[in-house]
Amino acid sequence: MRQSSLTYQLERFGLVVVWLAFIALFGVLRPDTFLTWSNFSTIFGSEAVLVIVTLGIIIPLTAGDFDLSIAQTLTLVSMATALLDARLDVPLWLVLPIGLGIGALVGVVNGAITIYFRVHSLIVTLGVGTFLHGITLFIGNSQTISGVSPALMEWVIIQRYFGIPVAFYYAIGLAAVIWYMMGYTAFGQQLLFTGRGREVGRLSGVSVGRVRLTAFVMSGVLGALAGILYTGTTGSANPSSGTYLLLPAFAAAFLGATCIRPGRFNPWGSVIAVYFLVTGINGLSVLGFRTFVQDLFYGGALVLAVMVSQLVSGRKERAL
Amino acid sequence: MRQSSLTYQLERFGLVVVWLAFIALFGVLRPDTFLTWSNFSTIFGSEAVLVIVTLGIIIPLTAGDFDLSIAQTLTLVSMATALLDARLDVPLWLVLPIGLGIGALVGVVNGAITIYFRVHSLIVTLGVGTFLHGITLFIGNSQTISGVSPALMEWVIIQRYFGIPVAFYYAIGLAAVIWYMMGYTAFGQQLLFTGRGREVGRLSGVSVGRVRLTAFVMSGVLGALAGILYTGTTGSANPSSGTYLLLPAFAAAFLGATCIRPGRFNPWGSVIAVYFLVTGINGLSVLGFRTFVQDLFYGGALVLAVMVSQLVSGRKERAL
Amino acid sequence: MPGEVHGLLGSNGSGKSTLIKVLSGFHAPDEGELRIDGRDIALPIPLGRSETHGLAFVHQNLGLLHDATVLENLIAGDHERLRPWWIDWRAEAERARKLFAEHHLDLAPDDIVADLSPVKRAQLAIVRAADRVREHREHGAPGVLVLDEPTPFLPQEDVRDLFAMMRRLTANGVAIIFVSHDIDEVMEVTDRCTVLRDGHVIGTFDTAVTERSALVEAIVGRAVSVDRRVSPLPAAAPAVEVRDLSGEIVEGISLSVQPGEILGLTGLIGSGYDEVPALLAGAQRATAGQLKLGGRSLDVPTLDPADAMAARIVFIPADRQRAGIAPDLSLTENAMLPLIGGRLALNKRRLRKDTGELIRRYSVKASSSEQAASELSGGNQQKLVLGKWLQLRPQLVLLDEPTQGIDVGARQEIYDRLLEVCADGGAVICATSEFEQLEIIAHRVLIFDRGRIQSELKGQDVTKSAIAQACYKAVETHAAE
Amino acid sequence: QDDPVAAARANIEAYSDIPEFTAPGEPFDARACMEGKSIMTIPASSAIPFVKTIADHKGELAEQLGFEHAQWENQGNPTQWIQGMEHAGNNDFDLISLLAGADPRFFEPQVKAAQEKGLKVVTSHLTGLEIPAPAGVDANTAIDYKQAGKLMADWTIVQTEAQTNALIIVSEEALSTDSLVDGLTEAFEKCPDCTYEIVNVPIVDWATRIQPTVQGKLQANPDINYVIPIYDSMSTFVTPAIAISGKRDSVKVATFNGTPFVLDLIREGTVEMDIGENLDWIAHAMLDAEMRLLCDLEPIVDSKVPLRVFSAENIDEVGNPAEASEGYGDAYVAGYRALWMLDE
Ligand SMILES: Nc1ncnc2c1ncn2[C@@H]1O[C@H](COP(=O)(O)OP(=O)(O)OP(=O)(O)O)[C@@H](O)[C@H]1O
Ligand SMILES: Nc1ncnc2c1ncn2[C@@H]1O[C@H](COP(=O)(O)OP(=O)(O)OP(=O)(O)O)[C@@H](O)[C@H]1O
Ligand SMILES: [Mg+2]
Ligand SMILES: [Mg+2]
Repeated sequence: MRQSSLTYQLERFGLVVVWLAFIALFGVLRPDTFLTWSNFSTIFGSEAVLVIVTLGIIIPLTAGDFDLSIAQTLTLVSMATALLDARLDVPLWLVLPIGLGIGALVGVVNGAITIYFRVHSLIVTLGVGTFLHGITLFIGNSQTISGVSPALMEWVIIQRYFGIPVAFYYAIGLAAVIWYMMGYTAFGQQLLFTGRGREVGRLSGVSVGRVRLTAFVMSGVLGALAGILYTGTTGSANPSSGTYLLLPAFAAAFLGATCIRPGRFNPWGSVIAVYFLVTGINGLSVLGFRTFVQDLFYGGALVLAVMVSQLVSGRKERAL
Repeated sequence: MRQSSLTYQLERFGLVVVWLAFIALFGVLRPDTFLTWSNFSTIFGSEAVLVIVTLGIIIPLTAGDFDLSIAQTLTLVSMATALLDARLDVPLWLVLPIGLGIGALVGVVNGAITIYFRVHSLIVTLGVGTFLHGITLFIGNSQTISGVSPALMEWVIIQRYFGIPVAFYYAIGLAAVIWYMMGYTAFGQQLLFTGRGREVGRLSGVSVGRVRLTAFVMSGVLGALAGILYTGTTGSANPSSGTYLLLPAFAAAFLGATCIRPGRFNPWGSVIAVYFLVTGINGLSVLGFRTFVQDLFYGGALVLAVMVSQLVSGRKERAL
Repeated sequence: MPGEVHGLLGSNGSGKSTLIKVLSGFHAPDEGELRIDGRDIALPIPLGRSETHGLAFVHQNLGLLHDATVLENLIAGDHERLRPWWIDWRAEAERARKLFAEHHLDLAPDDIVADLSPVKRAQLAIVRAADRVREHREHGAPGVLVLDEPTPFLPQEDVRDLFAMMRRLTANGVAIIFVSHDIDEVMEVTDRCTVLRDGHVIGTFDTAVTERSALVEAIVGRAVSVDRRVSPLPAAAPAVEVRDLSGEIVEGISLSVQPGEILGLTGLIGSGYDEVPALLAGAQRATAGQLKLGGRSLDVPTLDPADAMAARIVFIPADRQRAGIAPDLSLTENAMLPLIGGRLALNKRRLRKDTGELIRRYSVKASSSEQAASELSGGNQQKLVLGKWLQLRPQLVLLDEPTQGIDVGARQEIYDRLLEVCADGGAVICATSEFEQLEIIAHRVLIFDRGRIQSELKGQDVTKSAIAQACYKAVETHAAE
Repeated sequence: QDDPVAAARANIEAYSDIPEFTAPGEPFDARACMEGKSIMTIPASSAIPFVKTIADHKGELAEQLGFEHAQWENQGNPTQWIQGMEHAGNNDFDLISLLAGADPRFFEPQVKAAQEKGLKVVTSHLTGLEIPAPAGVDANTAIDYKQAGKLMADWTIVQTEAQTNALIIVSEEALSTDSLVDGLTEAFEKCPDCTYEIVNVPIVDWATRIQPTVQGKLQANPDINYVIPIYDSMSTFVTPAIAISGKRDSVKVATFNGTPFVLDLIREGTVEMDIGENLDWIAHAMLDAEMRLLCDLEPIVDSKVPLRVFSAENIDEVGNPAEASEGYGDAYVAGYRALWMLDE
């Protein structure tokens, strides 16, 4: 029985083990500052945006599509939110749906072009992303916009439970929703077949095009949500915010696919991957290592983690 | 006969036609400045590095692998070249092979991990790239290094033929070599079979692993070469130079795959795609548009070009 | 032995393809030795080196790259002749045209393989291997041609051509290994044959002095009857009526099936019989046609697979690897996809349990319902696909080559299932090129020619020879025109 | 008096020599009053040598003065700044110094949170003198960016005999840009025959957009004789654009920041002039202002960090390869020691 075998469990939770090992290591080196609840609440709270971006990209990835535009969706929505709220004084209850609507629209555009014209999603979302960047620069006049209303910040990072900003719980809640969606709904299965057995899915009545479109819309909406949270976290919007998140999000998505549900993009794996990588960076910062060490760690940990995971699973050939 | 049909020719040269249309448009608007030989020599001379990076990524792409580390290979080699040349006074004839050797080594590492551990190349090269960035920051002490010997610059951008810096001819020469390699050698065929039907490739006696490894080494060496040219172009090396070339290079590679040899990554297509996008940026700049318009153009042109190409080909389902 | 055609037989998963892949260097064997032309060859053979020993292959899945051109495929792996640093495409194209002309094939070097019909693809793969063997012989190697089930894609006439070609080659001293599930073919063309079961050699037989039934018994491990298994049905109102169906090849055909009936569709490859199930299932767009089923009337051109499923029509496609199963996904996921519809809360345990039952009921050899489908052998994958669809209790079952690459034992199980559907009052339409299969299970057979129904055989008239005659009569009529 | 060239030349000459030390405020006993206090410096990016060097030097000074100083290593990612802010808040620091570009507008809520915990948050080397402290920080120690802008303009006016035709490249999202642009435009207003064009390239787009933009502009306007990238790190992308356009003889580069590699480019002749600041001096000045704030002394706005114009004439004074803190004399070291009463 494969499911209960030790190797399989080791494979599933290998990354968690390595994560705990890192925490132990940093903890031994700096017990006073690293191993504090406040430090962990900082780590958990500040990377909620990255978690949501990662959750956003795994949905189209599961359906076999790349969404490189999500970072620019985030930036655009962040900018739009800040402008509407701080400059035009639009009430928040209106700003939020507008923001999410922008995200959904981007998803529709990505999906429509990719599916109708049958173009590789990589190039479509790359192009759309660059276009959105142009729009962001245009509407924000290339400036950083601050002065966002405190209510938004209140509901993103000021409000805390167990010392952790509420944004973290949003991210975890979303992960739970997506986990449920992927594992326990027919749509999740359709997503999977769209990515891994498109023809089989189609013949079984799955409307492949609609599923892919929906996946793009979901990633667009999640990108928009991340943008709103970004604005709430920083109290501002700047035209480059999302740029930093794209590669880390892909790294976390692929790393996350080596654990919990090995061989598949999965939300809990993504969450763990994000926090694994972030814990390392944070620990190195706390220990005062120079920044290049952060890069060495990040790159090295990423590669080593997947290598070890593959070794554990017996170097199995995987679709990803 | 498909090869000679009008649609097929239109599909092959569609991007060239659009490019010429753009030139005509800009030319009509600013005949005095845009339609000058000096402007074109500027356009041709300026993007040699991007062309070479694009040529570098299409080789592993043809074999079915992503090389995201090429940008960081470029940066590392650029930094190493500048340091060896400007700080350690190593003679150029020694610096160049060292630089290319670094590139080859990176390729071997990427290939070995991807193939032996059967990890998706995306995550391997992402990790390796980040690691290389750490090394670059370390060896360069996070500084920009200038003071590169004039001989290098002489042989990259100062020397001109027909008014175009010699770097352009290097890029074109490389495109020709890769075109020959892909189209007229057994290795080129093996590359194709490896990428499009790994199983089929193995059945027809292709040593898939070796081909993929070789492809990674080639992209590493091309990345290194781009790094050396980058140093020669700017007369300096900075720790973030390559980062920004990655997405444009992927855009050009995928856009290039819609022309000349539609449906396949191909060197002349890549060259045309790079210069098509650059011409637009240059034209907008000559016309005095603000920079965000460049982003709008870049993203818009990319998406429109592939859409049109697909329309011409009757929206054929393509592997890419 | 030089000049011998050696058959390799065995049930699904018995190790025929695996043996062949060892020969080609694709797999490394655990142990064993290989002798070609009296010389010991070190195993494993490095990839791409099997040619130097004079081997050439037609693999079970043909080993063609669909994205590439005919010419690119033709020269793929031709390491001996091609210069690695200069491929002269013009000369190669010329050579290819000559080769195709020699074998009377209608192939152009520039065609994309994906645009070819399955027959042409098989022809390409075979001609490629034959060419390679000839080359080896020119270099003094003995030449061994290995054909792993080359015939399922080929129409009867091309099978003849193939056999003729095989004889030409053996006359020149080429040894041939021929894998097939079709015992008649084996009886016809081989000199000796070896039967594998579970990776072991059961025995080697001299074909000329061996009874057909003995072979079957060796393959399956028990005696299997190939008798006709259906009895005539009393006339009844049709359960399914198709009117004026047109697709890419078929043109305005009408047919009907009564409850409990198995209707066979056949013809020569390219005659369009295999298009009908895909059109009726909405898997492929029809240009015209009406379908009447259980009192409802459906417009076929607007039908998509979901509508077909809603009307309790199921379709089992021929292309198992691409359209039948998703190899990466688990058995549960594969089997339960049609059942879950648009549900928002899946009961995983229940789905697993149902899959377990399905596996048992259809005797799929699997270790767990959470296994990846790719880990099953082809025959077991097919049983899983059948189970997946039949659990919907369909009114109409559409089959396209349901037993392609399936061994004799497993075939019988599949027939059993189809007969169960009939017993429940369902209707079955089965498109196949295997006449024997029709003889066993079809109540009625429609023979297609050039997109139209050319003749019909019923009841006791449904025999292998009658079907073959009907098929070739059509060809002769055209030839006479 | 109406001769723009003479006025400009006078201004340039005033900033061409080794600068003198001007005390920013009254002397105080730094060692005593900083006893037990701690400062966290969050640099804009530890990967930018300019900022990293200042932060390192601050650390060294703090060690001499005997109090705790930490820097939050980061790569310029706002999320990391936020983590640094929270880390400081959680670990009993007394003051957070946002150094040279860690823009507090990117994380106002965290600033507020830290202040509520009793920390002081200051921005150092972020804005020009005339810009108020952003995002509610406690203090803002500024640099005379406006003067730097004027100096760049004046340099070109002198070199071209008041016939400047300049392409100015800015990044509007940086807070210091406004002051620099003000300085530039003010200076050019005094020169009737000078023309200029300002092009905005956001920082994220430097590597991809500066080169083609400059090339396009040089084609569109062949009379351009100066390119002024207001931050000298832009010159990496400006100089190849000029070379490729074949205008290395007619188009010169004047810029600001004194980054060592650009000073090296002056020696090579690729860049004509760079206005520099002494990083070690900045470190002293910023720390001085921060200590004063913690010791409840009069806050400092003008750090009195001097600018110096570097050109081929005085480039030998910065070392080869250039060092960030060379070429400014060392009067300030003694000056600050006296100011902090370290020599008693
Ligand atoms: N990677 C694997 N690990 C373990 N068992 C495997 C693996 N792949 C296949 N098998 C098992 O080997 C058996 C035969 O598989 P294979 O696909 O070779 O069969 P086959 O001879 O082609 O049969 P068929 O005619 O049904 O296609 C199956 O029972 C399958 O479960
Ligand atoms: N990679 C593998 N690892 C382990 N077992 C395998 C592997 N590949 C195939 N097998 C097993 O080897 C057995 C022989 O398979 P093979 O494909 O040779 O059968 P076959 O006789 O060709 O059947 P068919 O008639 O269906 O083609 C199968 O049972 C299969 O499960
Ligand atoms: Mg087989
Ligand atoms: Mg098989």
